[in-house]
Amino acid sequence: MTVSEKSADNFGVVKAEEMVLNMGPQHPSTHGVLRLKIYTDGEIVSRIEPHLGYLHRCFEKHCEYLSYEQVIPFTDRCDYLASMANNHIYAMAVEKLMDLEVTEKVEYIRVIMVELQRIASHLMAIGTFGLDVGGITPFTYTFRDRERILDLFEYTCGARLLYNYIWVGGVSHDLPVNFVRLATEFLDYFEPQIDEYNNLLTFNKIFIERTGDVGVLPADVAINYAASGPVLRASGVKWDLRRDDPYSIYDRFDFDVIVGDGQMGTVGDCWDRYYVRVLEMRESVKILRQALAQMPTEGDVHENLPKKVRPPEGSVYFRGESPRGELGFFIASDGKSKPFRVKMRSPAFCNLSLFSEISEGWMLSDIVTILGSIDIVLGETDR
Amino acid sequence: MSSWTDSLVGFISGIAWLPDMSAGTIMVIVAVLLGLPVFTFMAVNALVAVYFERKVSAFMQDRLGPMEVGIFGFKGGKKFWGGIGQTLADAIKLLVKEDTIPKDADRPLFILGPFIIFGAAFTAFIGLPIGYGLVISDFNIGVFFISAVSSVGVIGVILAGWASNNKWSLYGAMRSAAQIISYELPLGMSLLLVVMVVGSLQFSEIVLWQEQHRWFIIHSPFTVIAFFIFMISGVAEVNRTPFDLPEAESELVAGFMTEYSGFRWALFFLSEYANMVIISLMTAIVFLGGWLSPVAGLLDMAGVPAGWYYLSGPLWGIFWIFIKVATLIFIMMWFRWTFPRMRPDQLMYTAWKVFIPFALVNIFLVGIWELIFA
Amino acid sequence: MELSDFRKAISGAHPDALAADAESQQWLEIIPEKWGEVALTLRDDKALRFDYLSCLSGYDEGVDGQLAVIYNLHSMELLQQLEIRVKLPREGGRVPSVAHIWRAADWHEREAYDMYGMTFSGHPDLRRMLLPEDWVGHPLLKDYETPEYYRGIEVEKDKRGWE
Amino acid sequence: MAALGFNLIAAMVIFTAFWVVTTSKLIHAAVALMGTLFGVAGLYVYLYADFLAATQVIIYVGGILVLIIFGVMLTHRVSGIDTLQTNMPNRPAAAVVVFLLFMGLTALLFRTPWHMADAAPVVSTVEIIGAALLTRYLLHFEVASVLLLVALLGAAYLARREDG
Repeated sequence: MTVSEKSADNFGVVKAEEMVLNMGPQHPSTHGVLRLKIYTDGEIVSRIEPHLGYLHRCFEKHCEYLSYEQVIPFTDRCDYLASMANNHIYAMAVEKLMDLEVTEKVEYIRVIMVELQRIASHLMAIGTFGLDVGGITPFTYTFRDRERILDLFEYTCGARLLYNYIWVGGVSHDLPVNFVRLATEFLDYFEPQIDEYNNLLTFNKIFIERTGDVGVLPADVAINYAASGPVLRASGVKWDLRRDDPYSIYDRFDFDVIVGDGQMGTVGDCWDRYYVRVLEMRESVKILRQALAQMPTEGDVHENLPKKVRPPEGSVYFRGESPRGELGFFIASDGKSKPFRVKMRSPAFCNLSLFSEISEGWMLSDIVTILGSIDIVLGETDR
Repeated sequence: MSSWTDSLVGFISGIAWLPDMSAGTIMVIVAVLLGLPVFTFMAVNALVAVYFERKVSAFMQDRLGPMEVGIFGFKGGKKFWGGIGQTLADAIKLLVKEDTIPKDADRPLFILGPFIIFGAAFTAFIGLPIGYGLVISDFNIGVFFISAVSSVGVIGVILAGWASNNKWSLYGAMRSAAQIISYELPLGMSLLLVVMVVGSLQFSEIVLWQEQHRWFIIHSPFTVIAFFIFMISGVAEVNRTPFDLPEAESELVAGFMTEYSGFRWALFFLSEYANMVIISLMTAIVFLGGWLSPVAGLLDMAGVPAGWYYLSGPLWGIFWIFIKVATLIFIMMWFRWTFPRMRPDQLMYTAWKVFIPFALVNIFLVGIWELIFA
Repeated sequence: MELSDFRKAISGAHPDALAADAESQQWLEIIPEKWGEVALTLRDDKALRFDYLSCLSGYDEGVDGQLAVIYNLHSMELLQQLEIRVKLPREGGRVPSVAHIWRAADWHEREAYDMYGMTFSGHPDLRRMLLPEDWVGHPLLKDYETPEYYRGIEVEKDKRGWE
Repeated sequence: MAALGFNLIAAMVIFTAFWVVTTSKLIHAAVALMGTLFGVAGLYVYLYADFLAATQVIIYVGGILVLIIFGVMLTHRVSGIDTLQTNMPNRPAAAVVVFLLFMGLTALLFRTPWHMADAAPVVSTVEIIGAALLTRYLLHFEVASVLLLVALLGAAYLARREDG
C-alpha cells in the first residue's frame, strides 16, 4: 500500500462513520442481561438490533418433564417481578383445561394478591424508569413502598419474590389473621405516596422534557406488534383484559381502564407509558379496597384442590392481564400427568419486539428512556 | 494587598540563621510549603464531602446511609455521625486497589488524563481567597485566572475518555468537551458583569466593593438572574446532575472514567469535589459577599450600633465564607438527589439559546443600570 | 362470529385452503401453501379483522406426527378470537411467514424456528432467537437429544429430582 | 534561579514543539501542543504580562486545543489509536519553506534591538491592554471581530448544508 493510498484510506471519505455500540449484556440500563447492538451516528441511533437469550432457562422444555403443579414454581421465575400474576394465569389456564371451578374465597384471595403484585411491579417499573432518566431518589421511594407489599406477601406465604402461592384449584395458604387490616392500612398509607412520586418525578420539568414526545408509539403500530398492557394503553387503545375479556371475578369490580392522553406531548410517548402505570396503581388500589370489603371470610382454600392434576386431552390458550400486559399460556395435554406442550406468550417479549421500531432516530440517552418505559423483565422475554 | 505567598517570602528571607538564598529558591520553598496544605485540603475536602453527600442523599431518600465503619472505635451510633469512618476506609481501599490499564489503551495519555484534571483543580486554589489577605496569591486578574485554569481540566477529561479506547468513554469525553466549552461562556459572561461594575478582576477588590455597597446578588434585578445563570452553569461545569452527562451511569456506564480504577479514579473523584468547592467559593465571593457577614449587614440595616456585635472579624470571615460554600454545595447535592438528567441536545439548548442570550442582555442592562443609578 | 362462520368465510374466499378437519375441533386447520393468502384475508376482511396476533406457538405432535404452528388471533375491532393451525412435515417443513402482516410474528417465528426448526419462507431475518447461534438441533422437538458437548464444555445430564 | 526557571520553560517549549511535529500520532501531537502553549504562557508571565498569559491559556489551551482534539477524535476511527502521518510527499517543499522561515526568524532575532527593562514592571496590564484595544487598535479589533463573525457564519453554513 502506497502512502497516498493509505492517506486516501484515512482521509478520502470524510464522513461520520457508523459506530457500533454493544450495550449489554452487562449494562446498568438494560434491566438484566439484554444485549443491544446499537448502530450510531454520533449521538443519534440509526438502528438497533436486540439480542436475546442470555437468560434463557429452557422453561418450555422443562415443562415437558414436570407435572402440572411442578410447573408453577417455574412460572414464578419467568416474570420474577410479577410472580403472582404468572401463577394466577397459569393456574387458571390449567383449570380451564380441566374444567375446574374454584371457590369464591380463593378467587378473592387471588385477585387481592395479583393486584398487590401489580402495584409492586409498577412501583419497580416507575422507580427504575426514574433511574434510567437519571433520577436516583424516586427509585428508593418506590422501593420503600414495594417493600411493604413484599412484607404482606411474606406474611401470607413466607416468600418475598417467588411465591408458588396460587395453585391449580386453590392457593397454598389461607390468608393469615389480620391480613385484611394490614392490607387496608397499607392502602391508606400508599395512596398519598402516589402524589409524592408525582411531585418528585412525574411533573418535574426535566423529566417531562426527557420523556414527553419521546419514542412515540402510534396505536396501529402497537396493535400490529401485539403490544399489550400499559404500553398498548399508553398509545390510546382502551384495552384491558380484566375488563374486556373478564376472567376470574374481575367483572365484579368497578375500575377504570387508564389510557394515555398525550398530556405532556403526543399520545403514546414515554411519559404516557410511565403515567399510565402511575394511574393504574390507583385503579389497583380501588380494586383492592372493593375486594377486601367483599371477600367472604368463611371457606377453605384447599377445598377444590384436585387429587391429581391430569387434564383431559386437548389444548387451551388462556390469557390474562399481568402487570406487563397480556400473559398467555398455550397448554396442550395428552391426558397424562405432564403437559405435552406449554408455550408462554410473554408480554415483555412482544413489547420488546417493537423497541427497535420506535427508538430509531432518537439519541443514545433516549434509547435508555424508551427501553425503561417499555418495562421489560428479561426472565420473561428469555424464559 | 498581602497574601500568604508575600508573607511567607518575607518571613523566610527575614530568618537570620538561614543562608542567603535567591528569590527563586525562596519561591520554590514557598510553593512547596503552600502546595502541601492545598493538597491536604483537597483530600480532606473529598473525604468530608463524600461523607456529607452520602448522608444528604440518605436523608433525602429516607434511609440511613453509611452506619458501620468508625474511627478508633467511635461509630457514632444511629446519629448523623454514624459510619464516620466510611469514606476514610474507601480512600484506603482506593489507594491499595489494583490499578488496571486496559491493554489497548493509549498508556501515556491514559496516565496523563487524571493528572491534568487534578492539576487544573489544584492550580485554581492558588487564586481563591477565603478572607482579606487569606489567599495564596492575590492576582490582580484573579477572576480571569480561575476561568483560564478551569478551562484546562476539560482536556484531561477528553484525554481520559479517548485514551481508554472504550466507546462509552469516548462518548463521555465528547459530551464533556461540548458541555464544558458551552457552559464556560455563560459562566464568564455572568462574571463579566460583576467585573464591569467593580472595575477590577481582583477577588479582594470585588469583595471590597460589596462591603462598601451591597452584595452583588441584590445589586440589581439583573444580577439576580446572573447569579442563577452562574450557579447553574457552575453545576454544569463540574459535571453534576442534572448535567452529569459525561458520566451518566444509566447511559454511558461511567462515561470517561469507565476504565479507571484505584488511585487514578480517586484523582477524578478528588477533582470533582474540589471543583465543587471552587465553583461554590467563586459564587460566594462574587455574588454573596465572600467573607462578609450577612448578620452584620442585617444588623446595620436595623440600626444596631457596631459595638454591639462581634460578627465580622477575620476569623468570622472564614466562618461565614465556609457557611456560604457549604450551603451552595448542599444545594448542588440537593439538585443531584432530586433531578433527573438532561439530554445532550437539551443541555446545548439551555446553554446556547437560554443562558448566553440572557447573559448578554444582562451585561447590557447592568451597564445601563450603572449609568442611571451609580 | 362463531367458529363455523369463520370456516365459511375462509372457505368462501379461499376454497381449498382449509384442511379437512373434524367439526369437534376448536381451531381451523389451513394447509401451509395457502396460509399466506388466508392470513391477509383474516386481517383485511371486514367481517374478520383479526388485527392482533396474540400468540404464535410451535408444536410437535410427537415422533410419528407432524409439526404445527399455532396462531392465536384476536380482533380489537370486533372482539373475536380464532385459533389457526398450520401443519407441516417434520423434515423440511415450510410455512409462509406472516411477519409482514402482523409484525408481532417476526420474533415469534424466529423463536419457533429456533425451537422446532421449521422454515418460515419470506421471513426478513430468520435467525435463532433465544439459543446461541451455533447451537446444534432444535430442542423442543420430541426426538431431541441433548448434545454431549457444547463448545467443548460438557452438558450436564444430571436429572436427580426431576423424574 | 529566575534564569533557571526561564530556561526550563524555554526548553519545554522547544521540546514539546519538536514532539508536535515528529510524533506519528495526531492526538499525541495535540497533547504536546498543550505543553508548548503552556510554556508560552509561562514565558508571558516572565514578561510580567499576566493578563496575556491567562488569555493564552483560556483561548489556546481551553478553546482551540480542545477543538483540535475534538476534531481529531471525530474524524478518526476509535478502534485504531495509531494515525498516519500524511504529509510525507511534501517533504522537499516543506524543507525549503522551513529553511527559509528559519533563516528569516534568525535574522529577525539578531536584528532586533533587545531592551532590558529599566523601569519597574507595570502592576496591572489589564487596563493598558483594554485602553489600547479600544483606542489605538480599535480598527484592527473590529476587523478581527467581523472576521470571526464571517468564519462563524461560514461554519454554520457548512454544517447545515447537508440538511438541504
